[in-house]
Amino acid sequence: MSRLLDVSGIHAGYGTVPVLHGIDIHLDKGEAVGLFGPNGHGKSTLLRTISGLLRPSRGTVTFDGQDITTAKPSAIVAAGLIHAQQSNTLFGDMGVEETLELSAFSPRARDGWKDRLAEVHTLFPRLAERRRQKAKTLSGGERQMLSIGCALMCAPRLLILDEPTLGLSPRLKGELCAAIAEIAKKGVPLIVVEQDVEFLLTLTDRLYLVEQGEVAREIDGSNAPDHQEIMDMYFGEGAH
Amino acid sequence: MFNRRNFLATTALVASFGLPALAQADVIKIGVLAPVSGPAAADGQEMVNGAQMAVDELNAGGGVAGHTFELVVGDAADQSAAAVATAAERLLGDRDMGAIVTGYASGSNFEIEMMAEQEMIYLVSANSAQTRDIISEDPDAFPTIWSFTPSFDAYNTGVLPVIEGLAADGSVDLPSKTLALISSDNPYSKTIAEGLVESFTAGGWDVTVNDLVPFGEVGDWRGFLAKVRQDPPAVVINTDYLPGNAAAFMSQFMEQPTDSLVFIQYAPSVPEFLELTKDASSGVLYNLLGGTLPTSASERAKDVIGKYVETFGNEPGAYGPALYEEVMLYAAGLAAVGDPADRVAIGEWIGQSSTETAAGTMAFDPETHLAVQGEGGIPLQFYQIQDGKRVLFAPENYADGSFKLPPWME
Amino acid sequence: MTRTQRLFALAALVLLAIVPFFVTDSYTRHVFIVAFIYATVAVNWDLSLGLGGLFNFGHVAFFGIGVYTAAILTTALDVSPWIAIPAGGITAAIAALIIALPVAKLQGIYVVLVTFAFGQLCLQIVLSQGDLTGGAEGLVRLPYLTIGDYKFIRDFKFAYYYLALAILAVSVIVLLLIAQSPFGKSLRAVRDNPDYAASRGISVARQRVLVLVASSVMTGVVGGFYAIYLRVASPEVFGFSIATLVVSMVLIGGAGSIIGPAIAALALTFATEAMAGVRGMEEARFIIVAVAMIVVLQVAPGGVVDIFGRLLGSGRKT
Amino acid sequence: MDGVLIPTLVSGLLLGSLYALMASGLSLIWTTLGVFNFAHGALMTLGAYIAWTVTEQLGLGLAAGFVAGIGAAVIAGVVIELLLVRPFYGSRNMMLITVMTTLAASTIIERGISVIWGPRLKQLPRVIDGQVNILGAPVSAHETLIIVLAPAVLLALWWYTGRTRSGRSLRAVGQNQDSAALIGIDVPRTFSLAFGLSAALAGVTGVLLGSIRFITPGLGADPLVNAMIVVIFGGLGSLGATAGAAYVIGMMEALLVLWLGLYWTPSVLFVALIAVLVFRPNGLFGKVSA
Repeated sequence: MSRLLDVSGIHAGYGTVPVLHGIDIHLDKGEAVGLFGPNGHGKSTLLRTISGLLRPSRGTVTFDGQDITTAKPSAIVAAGLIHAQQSNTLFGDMGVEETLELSAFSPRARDGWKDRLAEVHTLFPRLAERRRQKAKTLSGGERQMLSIGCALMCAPRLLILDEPTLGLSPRLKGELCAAIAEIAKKGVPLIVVEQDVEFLLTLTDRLYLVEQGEVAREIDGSNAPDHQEIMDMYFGEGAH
Repeated sequence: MFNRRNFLATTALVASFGLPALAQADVIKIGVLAPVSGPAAADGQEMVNGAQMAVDELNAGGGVAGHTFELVVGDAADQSAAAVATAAERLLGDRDMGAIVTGYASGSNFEIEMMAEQEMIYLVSANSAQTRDIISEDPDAFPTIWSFTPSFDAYNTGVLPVIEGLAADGSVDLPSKTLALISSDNPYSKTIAEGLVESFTAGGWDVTVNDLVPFGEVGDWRGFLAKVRQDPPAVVINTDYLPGNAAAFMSQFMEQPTDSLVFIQYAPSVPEFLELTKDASSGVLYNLLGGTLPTSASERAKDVIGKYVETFGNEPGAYGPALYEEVMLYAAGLAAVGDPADRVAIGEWIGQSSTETAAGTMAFDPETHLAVQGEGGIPLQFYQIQDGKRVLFAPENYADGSFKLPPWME
Repeated sequence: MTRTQRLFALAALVLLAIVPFFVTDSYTRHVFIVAFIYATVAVNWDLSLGLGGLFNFGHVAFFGIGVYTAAILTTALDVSPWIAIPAGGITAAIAALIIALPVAKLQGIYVVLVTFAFGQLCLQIVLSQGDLTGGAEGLVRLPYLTIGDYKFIRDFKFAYYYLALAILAVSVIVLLLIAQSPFGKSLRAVRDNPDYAASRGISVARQRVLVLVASSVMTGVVGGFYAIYLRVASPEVFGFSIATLVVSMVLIGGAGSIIGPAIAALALTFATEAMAGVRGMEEARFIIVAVAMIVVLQVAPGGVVDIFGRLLGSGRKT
Repeated sequence: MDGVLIPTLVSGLLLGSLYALMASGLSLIWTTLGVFNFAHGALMTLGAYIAWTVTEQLGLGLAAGFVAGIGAAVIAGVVIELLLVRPFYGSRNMMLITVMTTLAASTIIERGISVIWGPRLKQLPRVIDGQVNILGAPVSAHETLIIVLAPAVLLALWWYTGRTRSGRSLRAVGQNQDSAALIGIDVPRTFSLAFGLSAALAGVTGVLLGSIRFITPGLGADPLVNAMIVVIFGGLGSLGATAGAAYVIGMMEALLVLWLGLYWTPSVLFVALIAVLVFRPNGLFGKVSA
């Protein structure tokens, strides 16, 4: 298998406040990887660094053999690395259909955008129903669907989803998890950040536990933890 | 009001180190206090040009009484009190300063008192109402301040006789004695408008519309013109002197002209007005007090304007020649007195003088220190624009043409 | 404010206080007086702009209101100029209260726009009430200051110099005290962290009203002084060019530092005066000031006072 | 009353058109970058001067002058964005700092124009001579052109921002920069695009204004103030709100001139403006909550 993404020794933060302290993760072609860990420990910061929104102070990010550490976000998107942000509000005053159309922005994504739009509509029939509605009038779940839909419109070669089910009702959450599993089945490499580790375990091949801006533990099929262990990882040993 | 002699007494002690006294320098500085930057820079730079032309000419002729001259500019910028006062202080602080000349520096002429305190020669060429108000209370306290602009009273009273004269000799047929007038809210325009209303009503005329616009750029005159068109008067007068506004006024009047004479204060005399309004302004009337005479009517004007065009490549407005004449008059005073340090004597000599200038005969009224208007003084010149040219039609002794019926009244 | 800075300010004050004994010509003293006037406007503006983070674009209107208060009181009502000058502070404070009503509720750019509109409105009122204000021509020959037989216009600006310096010194001291008071601290806290206000239950609206009024008083007083000193009130005081010049002083000096804008006011006034003596530089000097402001904003957003602070090795505490 | 009313309405329409052209440029930058460009008026002036130089001095004709004038404004606009706005992205007081830097830019442009072209008045020839009769009121053809052209430009702008990819990207960047970047929009380039486009609008306004008014270094100063009133009224939100406010103000101004005279109109407009902000802090057509 060949390396698709290699993040090595990343240090990054906001202003003078460091958040990431030399984090390493990687992903191979055709792989799906999960990230989890307590809030505020750098998962979103890591994703922002990968997608170019944040420039790391040290370390490198390599995508498909190319160093993208200092590349502009638009260039990273053009290369096919797509990041759907946590609780993405997208463009509140823009219509659903319009947003999806616009998302096929990079030259690579423009080819066959109509087919991909049809795929998104099949995956999320609700987006087709709401095509004229403005994004800000959508419910939380619909917004997540739109966010993932937009990411798919970008023709991802690697799709990063940041807590796609955050704050959703169990029913909607189920719907979204199924859709994500569908995407994974089509062979799109995924990095998914989720609090629901059990969902991650069913979806992905490997998991990283991110704590204090570092990878605290890497989990793959061989050392899969049980439920109690996961709870411990989350809340610390003394949480009970 | 302070008195000059009191002033000298109270300051005698400090004068020894404070009062800039003119040293016996070979080079006498002449200050131009003018708005050379900011919105009035067009006027200000012409003032500097006029003065520079005079200085160069005097120096080329070997100077006056053993002295040559150097021009120093004080920028009145946006004409704020601070800017004018600072520039004036700078010029006044220069010990070699012999005289300061200007068209105008501030709108209020408040700097006159600063000049008088230092007994500085200060020759002004605008805002004569303000000059008169400051000086007339105690004219003896201002021996060095003289205004090249006569009283604007003639602007108030001079228009009606000329228009009635045109009607009387059959040049124009006035169907009624009605006047529509619009003015801008600045002292110059407003005072003239009030004077015109007074003089026309005294003459038995009806003022059918009397409007005022705020001072500043006015791009749209249609509100006023709509009223004019509802009830066309015999005469339409606009005393807003800004050329841009006047041009807009004229072109909007011409969209649907009424059978009226159109008179605009000052603005048509600005060189650009003609270039830019082109045929739209043909037929319009205006008058000028203390403006440069037409070259056909005055040898002196022809000479000065000719030199100006040759030096700077464009026709001057009123301020170039005026500042030229101011410097020349100072030089004549210096030649007569001999000592540049005796500024009071030079000022008093100027007050007594009577000189032929490009604007007419320059003599001064001892009560107001303004240039004398009328016979033997500065004439009120009446012009009509005819096919892109300015034609002086009154008074007759300076006339270079005659009034023609405006094209829209034919 | 550190000990070094306090010493520096004191030294500067002493230095300025002995200047008139060495500088005897009226022109240089006049330039100092004008610089003190601008400095007073600038440091007071710094209270709302720098410390309060409130972009009050109408600050110069407070100055203009002071100018016209003094001018109208002395011309129309024959009030002594000694009373007319402080009266400018009172009317300016009333105006500040009025403008604070809409400003207290507004955000960001709307504060800029509505305070700008306020300045324009003042200008329109002055222009339209010509009988009282003299309209576009302004009011001239205002009475000058006297103490007994001592006439302030007869001493080559010796007394005016000290009066202007006193107004500036009082402004700076009062503003430094405000900056170090609990009120000043809460101003900075809210400026740096808007959420802080909510968590501490600070009323931002009340703060804004206070800061506007506090910054208007001495601005109005120095406006009154300006009118009496130059003996003229004309509508240019509401114009854009004074506002632009003074705000460049605040930013070049260092917003929020109080001392910085005062230094910048002196430096800029003398620098532009020096350039005014050069033929052909009349427009260019304004360009140079604008460029200087941009450069300072890019290179040293803390202003020159910050650069000095770093050179002196004493961290700036605002 | 007809004889007065129709010309007044035409005046209102003309004023509204000019305000709409100017204010839409301001609003475009504001909605995209959150920057209020105080140099907008100066860009207008620059456009007019360049157009004058090419048309009158070089004698290349009005069409070339228009293109050059608009082009110059665009270049200046992009340069302002690069040098005076871009360095401050993400800083705490970006909105306020850019008010200052663009104000400085306007000083530099206006004073620079005065140095280069001198203070004498200039004027561009009119695009069309002659008159048109609108409902019995004679109006110059050139002004009619402005009345027709402004809505056309606004419509084109509306179509551009709503229907084209780059136009939509402008709106996307204005609404959410991060999300825009994450679908591959080059945000800084979009900022330049917004400035360039806005400057083009300023240039268009400048050359149109330059043939009905005299061109002076301060040509854009008064219109900028008016455009500011418009955007405050409109609420700095959408293009539609801005254009609507422009025509409301234009009509208000024309009717106020008719009823109160030109004299009181500016004061009444300013009072109305402050009143609107007291009761609707986000403008007349703005959203009620921030």
